[in-house]
Amino acid sequence: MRFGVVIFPGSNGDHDALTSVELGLKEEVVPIWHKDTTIGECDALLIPGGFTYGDYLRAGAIARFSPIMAAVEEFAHNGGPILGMCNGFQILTEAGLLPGALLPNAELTFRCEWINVRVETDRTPFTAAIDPGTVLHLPIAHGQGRYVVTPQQLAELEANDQIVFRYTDAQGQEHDDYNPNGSTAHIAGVCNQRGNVVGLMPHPERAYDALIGGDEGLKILRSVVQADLMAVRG
Amino acid sequence: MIEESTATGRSYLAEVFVSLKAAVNDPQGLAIRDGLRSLGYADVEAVRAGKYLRVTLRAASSDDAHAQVTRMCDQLLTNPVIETYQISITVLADH
Amino acid sequence: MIEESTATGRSYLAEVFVSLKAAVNDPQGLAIRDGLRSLGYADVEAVRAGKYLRVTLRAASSDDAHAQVTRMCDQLLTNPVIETYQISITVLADH
Amino acid sequence: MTVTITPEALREVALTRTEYDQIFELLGREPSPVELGMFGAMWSEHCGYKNSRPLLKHFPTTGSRVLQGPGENAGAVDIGDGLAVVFKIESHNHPSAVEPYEGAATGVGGIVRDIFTMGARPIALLNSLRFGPLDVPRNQYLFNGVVGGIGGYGNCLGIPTVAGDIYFDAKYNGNPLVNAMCVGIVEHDKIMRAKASGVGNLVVLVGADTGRDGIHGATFASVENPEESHRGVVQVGNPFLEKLLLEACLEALEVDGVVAMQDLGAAGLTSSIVECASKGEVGIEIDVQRVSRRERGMSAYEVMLSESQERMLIIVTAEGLPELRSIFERWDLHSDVIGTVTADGRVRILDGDSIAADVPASFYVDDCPVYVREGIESPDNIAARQRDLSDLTDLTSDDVFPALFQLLASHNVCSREPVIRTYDHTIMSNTVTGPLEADAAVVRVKGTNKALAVKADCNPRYVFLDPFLGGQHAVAEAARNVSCVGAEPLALTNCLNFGSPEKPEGYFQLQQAVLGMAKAAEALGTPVVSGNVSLYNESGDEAILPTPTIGMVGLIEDVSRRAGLAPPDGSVLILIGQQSATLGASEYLAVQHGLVAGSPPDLDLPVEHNVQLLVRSLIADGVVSAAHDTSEGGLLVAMAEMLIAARTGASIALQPLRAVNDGRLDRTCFGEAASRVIVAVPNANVDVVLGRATEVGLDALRLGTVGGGQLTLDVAGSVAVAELRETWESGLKHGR
Ligand SMILES: Nc1ncnc2c1ncn2[C@@H]1O[C@H](COP(=O)(O)OP(=O)(O)O)[C@@H](O)[C@H]1O
Ligand SMILES: [Mg+2]
Repeated sequence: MRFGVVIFPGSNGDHDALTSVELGLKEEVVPIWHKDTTIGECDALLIPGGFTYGDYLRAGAIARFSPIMAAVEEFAHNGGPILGMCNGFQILTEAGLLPGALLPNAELTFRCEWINVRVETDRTPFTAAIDPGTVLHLPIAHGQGRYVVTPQQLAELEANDQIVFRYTDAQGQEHDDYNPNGSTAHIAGVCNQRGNVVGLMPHPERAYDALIGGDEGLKILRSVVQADLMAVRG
Repeated sequence: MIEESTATGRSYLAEVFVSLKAAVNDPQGLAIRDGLRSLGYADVEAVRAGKYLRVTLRAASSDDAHAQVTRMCDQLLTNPVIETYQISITVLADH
Repeated sequence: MIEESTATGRSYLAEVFVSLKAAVNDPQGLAIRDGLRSLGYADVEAVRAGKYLRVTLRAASSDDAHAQVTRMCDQLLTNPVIETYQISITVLADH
Repeated sequence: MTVTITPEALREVALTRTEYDQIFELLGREPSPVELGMFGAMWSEHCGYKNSRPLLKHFPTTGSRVLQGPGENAGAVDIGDGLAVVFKIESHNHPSAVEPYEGAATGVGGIVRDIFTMGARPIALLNSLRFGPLDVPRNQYLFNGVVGGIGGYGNCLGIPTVAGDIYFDAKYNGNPLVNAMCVGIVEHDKIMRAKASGVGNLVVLVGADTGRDGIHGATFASVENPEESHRGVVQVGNPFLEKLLLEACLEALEVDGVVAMQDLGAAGLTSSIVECASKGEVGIEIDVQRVSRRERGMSAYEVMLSESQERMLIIVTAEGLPELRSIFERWDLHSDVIGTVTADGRVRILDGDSIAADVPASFYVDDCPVYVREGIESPDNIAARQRDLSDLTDLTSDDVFPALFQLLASHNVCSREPVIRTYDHTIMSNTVTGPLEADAAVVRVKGTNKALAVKADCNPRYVFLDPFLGGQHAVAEAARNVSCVGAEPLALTNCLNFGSPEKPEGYFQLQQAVLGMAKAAEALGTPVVSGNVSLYNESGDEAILPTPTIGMVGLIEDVSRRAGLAPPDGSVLILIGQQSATLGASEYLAVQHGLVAGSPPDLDLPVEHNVQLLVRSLIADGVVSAAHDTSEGGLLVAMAEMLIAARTGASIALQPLRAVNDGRLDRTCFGEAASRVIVAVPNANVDVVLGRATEVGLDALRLGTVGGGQLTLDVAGSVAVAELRETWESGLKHGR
């Protein structure tokens, strides 16, 4: 399976996204420059973390207008799997491919640490091979991860099964103390209605090797490979 | 780099005031309010933090400037999901 | 949460417009300017990014409110090393 | 001679009348305003090292692994596999005293440029910070701003901030220290240097537009009381632009025609052009009109002295130019061809068709005056060091735990987690051992089995009370930290933060500390490959504590053979090395008795070397499972830190140690000593460890066994480690 990693000015998680697929998943992966207008032969897209355009104005606000985004939207509309991680998540919400918005953390400082998220649904290609309820140990590193939606949007997300990850403790229990940024309803990641576009604040692409603190991010990346194989089988 | 615009018309200053929607939590505003109170400003009731953008542009008229900046706000400068904005236009003496 | 202040007087809204001093580098403004230009707004000459604070407070008079908020700016709301500010006061209908 | 220069004009450029006369002599005429400004910058302490250059000669700077020593933008050391580690530490003290967030942020930006200017990919950041006590609001403000700026810039660049140190003392009131260190990796044959060559080659300026930022930054970094003396516009960093510059420059180094690269730091274009010309023994001619400006109406003087951030100078052949330009265009960065390399060795600055400056590069560099001064130790320091501590009342066993709690809460000892969590330390997926997990950070080198261990360190109280001995300690402790994770210390970088060298006691501290550092670096086989000097750190006429920050880099050949500081349950704690400790210069003395006095611990460098060798070999052979050296707070604090990290307890016998510490509990528990390390050993290996220590003539003492939730001492009873943890964690609070 072939992954594409979209690189914008100020992306800095592109290296981790590329190496997690290459060294962790051992699948094929290619960089895609934001000035390109096509994404070529890719089966899945990763929108990496970083500070595109310095996160100036709003995180992801300027990057969403890059030339490549038209092709990304088309890929999304054709049902292609897209995973936005951290800044990638922010770009996808700014682009309207995912609901809600990401604001500065409640405590107003950047936060980098290993946390736990609970997988809420297996309807997305990035969680298809993970049992709902599974707790994943992943790093976060962001200053603007407070996920915000209106109450009725939240109701819709719940109704449509669009909440993909929630912050929890190691046992999978939700408490406010384990919500690192003040996100609404402890939401760490969501998907679009169709389920093929997923965004999350944590960094699965930094968790692909026990040597660097954990490898549970691979479950998310591997999931899309298996989903793809199943799709191929029919 | 300083670029002289080729456009005709004159220079306007558009001031854009961006606020978070009332329904959206504003921890920064709360932190500032608490900071002020701890400095002894007991009469502070609330603080909301937003953005103040000064856009200098050339336009045919004040209305044209307003129309352009309105489009900029809807497209890029603000996020309708969480923000509202106001615009004020003033003419600049030409350099 | 809104606290009822014990102070007499009435409620005022102080709008504080914080800008970077003219000569100070404004990376955010530059990025926004370039973003607007790449969206086709060729007539944008410059963008400066600042803060917009809405402070609601009780005060004896509009002058009192202005004086208080001026002190707040010098003490906490702005960074005099790189920023300048303007204040505008309006009376709020009492709740 | 008849010279019309005014004292005001000289103060503006921080030159003395004598120095001005030297310039007049050299030129045989009065310097033009631009020339005078350039001399002022190049002859400042910051660029010219007027007071420190003769002292720096004492440092050992060569070694079998050293590929580049002092003299370039950063040092380079061989780590095998055709790779080199490139690193340097630099201060941004004065800017941070004026505007803490931007001062610290641009400090990070500057040191990162020094690394990729060498062609290396930056892979880790460190920082060493010093502040006055946090109960002073201004200090809390500086602390929050500096920490925010370091994170704000480094996080955006996507370089992990993995280690550092923070220390508080009233002597840093008004003079915080912000030292930033960057470590990068490069292939030997890709190391780039700042040596201009090839007459007719083009001088290209890339990156940010030039504004009126920080004019005279270099000169104001060389005068006292920065807050008053600071003129010019505060620099605001743009980490986003630096990220583009970093990627574009690393690509540009692949272009054939690129012969030299030099970042613009202190003194901006002036220093970069002069450095490139003088290193290459060529001339350079530029036209300031070709420099892209951020503001209208800037003079040649302002352009030459602007310290606008995120700019880089590249020397390239005419053939190489098109490819170079296309790379920068791809990254949306414009590149200005501002001049050419010439044969005449002169630095000629044109302003359109008029000549603003025309002086041989050597005048700025080789003719920079050097001051060898007379150092005299202040009588107060001698008195403080000689203070007899034996009259202090010892702790009773009931006092031991209360004292331990007090030390764990001390801002110089407590957890740095509230700060560390605001720094991205997992990006680049190389961080094997992050902050809080060990004495040094361990960062793997992708594509090899190796890892680097890095640490920045300095105990300024030791240096204050005995500069020569304290200088040795700074190097020894940094090396010990690196050895404690299992790495062989390879080389070091250093930042000399001192007060005014024009005061005899200030010069004494600088001189003695440098001699001490040199001695230890020699003995431990860790040459000095780069560094930076920041003098005149005084406010009022209070100088800071003398602070020669050491940045140590070590190598782990097999990353699977390393140690952290958390001991597994059931393991045995053994103290290797020095058993007798002293209260002199200790954190205990400061916290419990409010005393900064006594002599720092003795340091026998051969013994120190032995201890580190043994610990490393024990880790490499997989015999020990954890290691931790004992620094501020002594043995008991070190042990508490290990148990807190492992969320476990231990039962410990200290009576044997008490015997060798004149029966004193305070010395036994909280006295400080060099050349000792606590290791955690699986029961089966205890005899091996004791045996191998004896073989190399080192003491090794079995302290006790790890397990349970309590720390139990034969000399003081028990306490819950969870309580110790709570105190240790709640010491520092940081918020923006
Ligand atoms: N304390 C020191 N020890 C060793 N080398 C030093 C020291 N201070 C400065 N140097 C060396 O002097 C040169 C100039 O230093 P500096 O002015 O900081 O460089 P830059 O202009 O790149 O910041 C560098 O090669 C640096 O490594
Ligand atoms: Mg340099």
